[in-house]
Amino acid sequence: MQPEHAHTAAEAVVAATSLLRWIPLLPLIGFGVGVFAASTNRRSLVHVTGPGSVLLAFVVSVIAVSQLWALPAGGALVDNVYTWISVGMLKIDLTFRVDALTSVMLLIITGIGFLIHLYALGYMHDDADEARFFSYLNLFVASMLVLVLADSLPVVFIGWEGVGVCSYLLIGFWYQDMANADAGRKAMLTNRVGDAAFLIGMFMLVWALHDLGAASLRFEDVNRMAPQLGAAAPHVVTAVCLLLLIGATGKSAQIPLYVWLPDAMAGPTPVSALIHAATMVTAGVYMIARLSPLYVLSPAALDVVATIGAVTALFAATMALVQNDLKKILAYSTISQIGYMVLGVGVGSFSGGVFHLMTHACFKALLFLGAGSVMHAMSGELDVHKMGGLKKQLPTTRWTFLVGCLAIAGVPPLAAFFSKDMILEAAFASGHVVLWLIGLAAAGMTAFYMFRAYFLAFEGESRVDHHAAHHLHESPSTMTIPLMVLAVLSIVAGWVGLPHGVLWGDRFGHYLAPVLAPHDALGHHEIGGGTVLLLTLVTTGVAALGIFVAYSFYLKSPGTADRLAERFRGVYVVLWNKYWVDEIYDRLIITPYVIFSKFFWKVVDAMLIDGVVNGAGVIVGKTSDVWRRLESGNVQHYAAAMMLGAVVTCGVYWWLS
Amino acid sequence: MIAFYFIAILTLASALMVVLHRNPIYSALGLVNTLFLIAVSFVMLDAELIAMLQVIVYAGAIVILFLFVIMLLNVETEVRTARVSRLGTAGLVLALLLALELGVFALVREPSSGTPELPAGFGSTELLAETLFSDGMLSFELTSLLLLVAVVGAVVMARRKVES
Amino acid sequence: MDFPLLSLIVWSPLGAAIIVSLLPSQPLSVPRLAAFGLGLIPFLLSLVMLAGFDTSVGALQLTETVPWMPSLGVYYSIGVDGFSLWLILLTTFLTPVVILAAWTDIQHRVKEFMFFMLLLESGMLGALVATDLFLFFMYWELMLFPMVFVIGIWGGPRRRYAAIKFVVYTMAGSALMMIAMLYLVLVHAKTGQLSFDIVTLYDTKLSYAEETLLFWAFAIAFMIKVPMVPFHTWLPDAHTEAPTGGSVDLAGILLKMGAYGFLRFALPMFPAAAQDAFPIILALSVVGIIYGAMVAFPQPDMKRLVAYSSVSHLGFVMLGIYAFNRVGLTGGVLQMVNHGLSTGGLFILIGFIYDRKHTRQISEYGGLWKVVPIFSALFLVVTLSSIGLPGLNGFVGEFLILLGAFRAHGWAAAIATIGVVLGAAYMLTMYKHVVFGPVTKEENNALTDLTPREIAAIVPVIVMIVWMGVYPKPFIDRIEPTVTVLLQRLERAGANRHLGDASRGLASRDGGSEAERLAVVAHDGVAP
Amino acid sequence: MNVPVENYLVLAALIFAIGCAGVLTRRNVIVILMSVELMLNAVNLTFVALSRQLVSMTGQMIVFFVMTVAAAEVAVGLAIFLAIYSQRRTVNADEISLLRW
Repeated sequence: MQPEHAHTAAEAVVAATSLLRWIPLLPLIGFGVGVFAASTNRRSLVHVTGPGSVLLAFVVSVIAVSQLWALPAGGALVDNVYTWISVGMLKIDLTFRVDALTSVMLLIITGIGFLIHLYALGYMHDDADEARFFSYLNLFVASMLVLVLADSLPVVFIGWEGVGVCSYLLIGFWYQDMANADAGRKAMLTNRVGDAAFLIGMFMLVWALHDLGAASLRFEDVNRMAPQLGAAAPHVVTAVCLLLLIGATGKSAQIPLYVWLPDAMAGPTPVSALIHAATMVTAGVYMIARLSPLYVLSPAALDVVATIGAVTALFAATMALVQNDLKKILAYSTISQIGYMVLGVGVGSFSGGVFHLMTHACFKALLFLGAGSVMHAMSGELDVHKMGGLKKQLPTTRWTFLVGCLAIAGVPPLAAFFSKDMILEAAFASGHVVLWLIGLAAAGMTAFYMFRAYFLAFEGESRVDHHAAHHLHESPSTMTIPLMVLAVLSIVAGWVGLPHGVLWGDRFGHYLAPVLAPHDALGHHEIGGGTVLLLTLVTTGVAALGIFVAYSFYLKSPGTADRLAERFRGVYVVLWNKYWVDEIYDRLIITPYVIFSKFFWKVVDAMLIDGVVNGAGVIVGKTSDVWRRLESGNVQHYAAAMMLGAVVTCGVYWWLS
Repeated sequence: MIAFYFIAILTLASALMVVLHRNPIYSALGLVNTLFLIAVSFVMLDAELIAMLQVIVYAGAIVILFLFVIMLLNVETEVRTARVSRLGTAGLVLALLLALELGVFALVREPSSGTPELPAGFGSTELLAETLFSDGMLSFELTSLLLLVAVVGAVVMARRKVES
Repeated sequence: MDFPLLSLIVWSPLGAAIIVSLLPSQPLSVPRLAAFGLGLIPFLLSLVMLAGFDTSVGALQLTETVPWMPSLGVYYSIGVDGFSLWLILLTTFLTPVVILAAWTDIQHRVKEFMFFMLLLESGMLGALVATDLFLFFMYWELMLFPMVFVIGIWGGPRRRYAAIKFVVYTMAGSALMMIAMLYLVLVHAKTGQLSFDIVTLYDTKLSYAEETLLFWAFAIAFMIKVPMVPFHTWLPDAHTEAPTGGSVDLAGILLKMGAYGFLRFALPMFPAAAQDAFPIILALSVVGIIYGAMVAFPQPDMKRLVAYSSVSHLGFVMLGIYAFNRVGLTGGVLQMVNHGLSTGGLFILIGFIYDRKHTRQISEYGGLWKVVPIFSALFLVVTLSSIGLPGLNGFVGEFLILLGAFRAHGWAAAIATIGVVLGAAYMLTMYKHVVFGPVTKEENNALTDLTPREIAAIVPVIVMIVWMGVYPKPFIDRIEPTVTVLLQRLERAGANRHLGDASRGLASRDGGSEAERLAVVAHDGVAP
Repeated sequence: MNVPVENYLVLAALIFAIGCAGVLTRRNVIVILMSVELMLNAVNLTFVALSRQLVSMTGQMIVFFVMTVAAAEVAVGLAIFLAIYSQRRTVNADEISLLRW
């Protein structure tokens, strides 16, 4: 297990090891056991292997990360497993690689993944299909690990599609409700649109590199060749970046492909926490960060990235304002928060984006699991208007949920305070003042809608209906322990990335620096400490304002919100209907598609082509109908015809000779 | 030469009798006559064995078979219908044309330079057998198979009658 | 080759067919067991062939030549190369699988069914190994008629229409091909040598007009078989009406004969005309991908849906071939095998469920996961393979095809990529309606899950699906040298030709060809 | 004995034509079959005549085969007529039209 050090000519130290393959392999084995358990009905087996395999993967990850830390900064662990595809010059190896960026993702996925698995033990305890659930979940973790461990784009794509399929299966996990199956299919298809763009981007990239004499999709090569490529074909870089961005908007639920995520809440809550909050949906951000040396070469593409991020952050936040379903609120919040991350990477603060990714994984998982705990207690009820006063019955859930809300709102010194700040600061510093303002507005809304949910659910008078109130109970410890761990993480996770000059400063950014494109690649003008302080105060103030407004609307004088909704009826209706985006997509894309499909089938295929084919047959048949009357059945007629033939033949022969 | 014309005219007359006579029995008798006369032609053409076979196989076996079936079916004299006579006209025209053509073929071409001298034993059993079992070996074997099939076929056809 | 291994592979199914036909037809297990057992022999033999296949050689291997009608220049000459190798294995692999899968599907005239399936196998194998045009044509027709009988005797309610449509379509193409074939041979005969040997015919001197006409005659015959839009409407009918075994063989192997024909005959024999035909063929491929996917979407019948998906997938294969570069061609050949496995698997599974319920209407099902979880899980894997999930076989082929095509014709590839999305749309929609949701039909609650026999039939297919997705390298390694040979031929023809617009030639269109050629040298150690 | 071969050929042609006429004009299938025999014999005569002219035994050999075939044909043909007669009570060609469309 000791990595053998191989000093390359470059400054980076790359150590070969065969340890890394076990990280995705362990959950994959868990998946295999899960399939076996599901098909032979051995449910107790997955209680061990489900969370156990992820725990082992976590342990191996920790070992790998500690080995990485033993290397000089900028080093990496590499595990070359085998050659996957090799045609001509193109060689795609299945190679795993751990560097600083991957190590962060690894720990998030296996660590938080394990906590969520643990939580699911309690949450899914009564479900008959537990074994199937855990096998899917393990497969998801394996795919996600492949995604972040991959050292080349095609291998990323394995994980990329793999997590998509697992997400599809898990959203539709309770398949007997057709709505869930529909939501799963919607997620998969929306993602596929992004994936198609991802593929085209990959093709464009590899051939562009091919022309430079290095056909490879390894990140190392891509990032090394990026400056050369940018010089040779800047428009190709922009096109590739934009195509990959479309891929990212699919996976990370950004405009215009975000529509699947709210529906994806149909899946079991641990799934929402793991896949649709902490890990999978951040894959797009990860990918952009991974290719940051490429992205910085195209300011135009980065501007698009930043704009999409900021607009999504605000857009989703507005929709979250009026939602009543707790999980839907969290879903829009997730879209909004990922919007922040995309904004972060878009304005060149790649480490900021990844930093927010990490903190978000902690507090959003916490919030989702808290919502799950509420749901568990409320017999599946998710409407915040039918809750209220739950703090008495669900003390642990309440406290941890409150921590999550404070963290996401950006209250100092909790996690998002630092990470969100870092992004907004970068947006401001890069000169995108409009985007900064948008982000600021979204931050205020975030604080508002999260506390709206908190106050409605946990504080105030109980509006729980009689039947459900009877069953109210705190969740079992397998569920509360993960909540508490995550709550602690939500508090402390931000401390690794303090603003520049405060205590130990931005250790996180420093750690990632060798992997990501340099911060000043875009020509940021440095902003002074005073400005930073001012920005921080503004952000915090806006967050506090949001919390206060929520407090006064929903706790102090309930009914204010309804009056406001009445007053601004138009706005409310638009928000309540989520800007009719689903309906617009339906009218614009799906309905025409179905109509054209049926047209091609019933008209072109059945009438036009088959009409020609069958028409040819009919013509032959009709003609034969005429000719067959020659067949009198009288043998002498045939003989006469033969004779005539003989006479004519002889005559012709005689004529000719 | 005179003998040939004599035989030829007789042959044609009996052939016409086959075709023209309404009573099938007379037709059959005409057929026997024709076949005999053709056998005579064979002899005149130095094909003794073939002539012999002609008499035995045709006159002896085939025509007897015809007569047998005619008797068995008790076929009455043929009644002509309008349809048949229309076809008959066409048939006669065709037959005449064919005869004309074939005759013209035979006559128009360069006249043959007399009859060649024949080697000793031409047309003999020995020579025919030699040809038959060298060049025609495969055909000969296949013919035997054909006869077998014909026998089986005939029996099957006849048996079906009994069943029905 | 001293030992006629290839002949043995081709003829052993015929022997098996004759043995099966001589056995008693009752009890039904006799022909079934005999056909299955004897059907394994060609598979084992073809494994031996695989072991003896020389990976480094792109030319024909294991060749055998025996005079057949030497006065006409017709020889019994056969051989195998990278194009046919995996298709041969696919054929011998699928036949026992199909026999096992059709165990209870066929209840009357079992012996005759098995006879035709084995005869069909022999015909398909013969067409794959034939290197003599005459021999190929004979096998080409030989594989048609067992299939017609399979559809016409054991098919669904509209089997006669489907069978006749299939025959007429195919024969229309065959007629064109035969005329072209004879013309080609007669042109070649001017050199004083009457030959049907394709390698000899490769070097026939043709005028450009002749070449173009002959190419299209061959191409149309193959396009019907592929099938490419608009020659595809026989396929949905044939697939839908055929019994399971027929559908699997049809989708798995017969369809590949079209694309294989392009690779073996149309492209190398008429390289210049074939390359100049690219706008039309490319357009039809892309149209086929999108059109097939769209028409598949609203289909109410599962088999019909899968049939249209074949139109779409085979469009990908043709797109890969017409990329005319190493990556695309390799992907195209690989995708043929992939499609055979995944679509074959789909038909097998649909056949299983049809066995139980006797309907293929999607609306008659729903919520099957609750009732038949093993079936549903296996169905899921095959569905995912069909939509090209990375890690399963479909992806590797699609990826290489699109990658290669993107180089040669960027827009075509970009549009074709939409087919990937649409493919997911119709497959997942079907899967959703069949497997998810509540059990809407009361009688579906009585469905039984797969029997061990059925699992034994489908699991080998799934194993191959996973294997080819996870470790496709051994497959690619054996295809690539032959692709190299074809590419060299095409490039030579493109460079030698002085007719037409030079900029449309392959060499200049594919900017990477020079580098590719160098790569060939480095890779194979042969001079271009 | 030096009759030119053309004479025989013309004779054969005439017999052949008569046979043809019989086949086409008669209703009774048995007579039709007899007419066919006439045509066969006409051909046989041609063969034998040319065999002598060309001094080749092949012609006679073929006549031998023709006779065999004729015998087989008559045997099977008459058996068929018997069968048909037992079913339809007729041996008239225009009343037997099983092949009619």
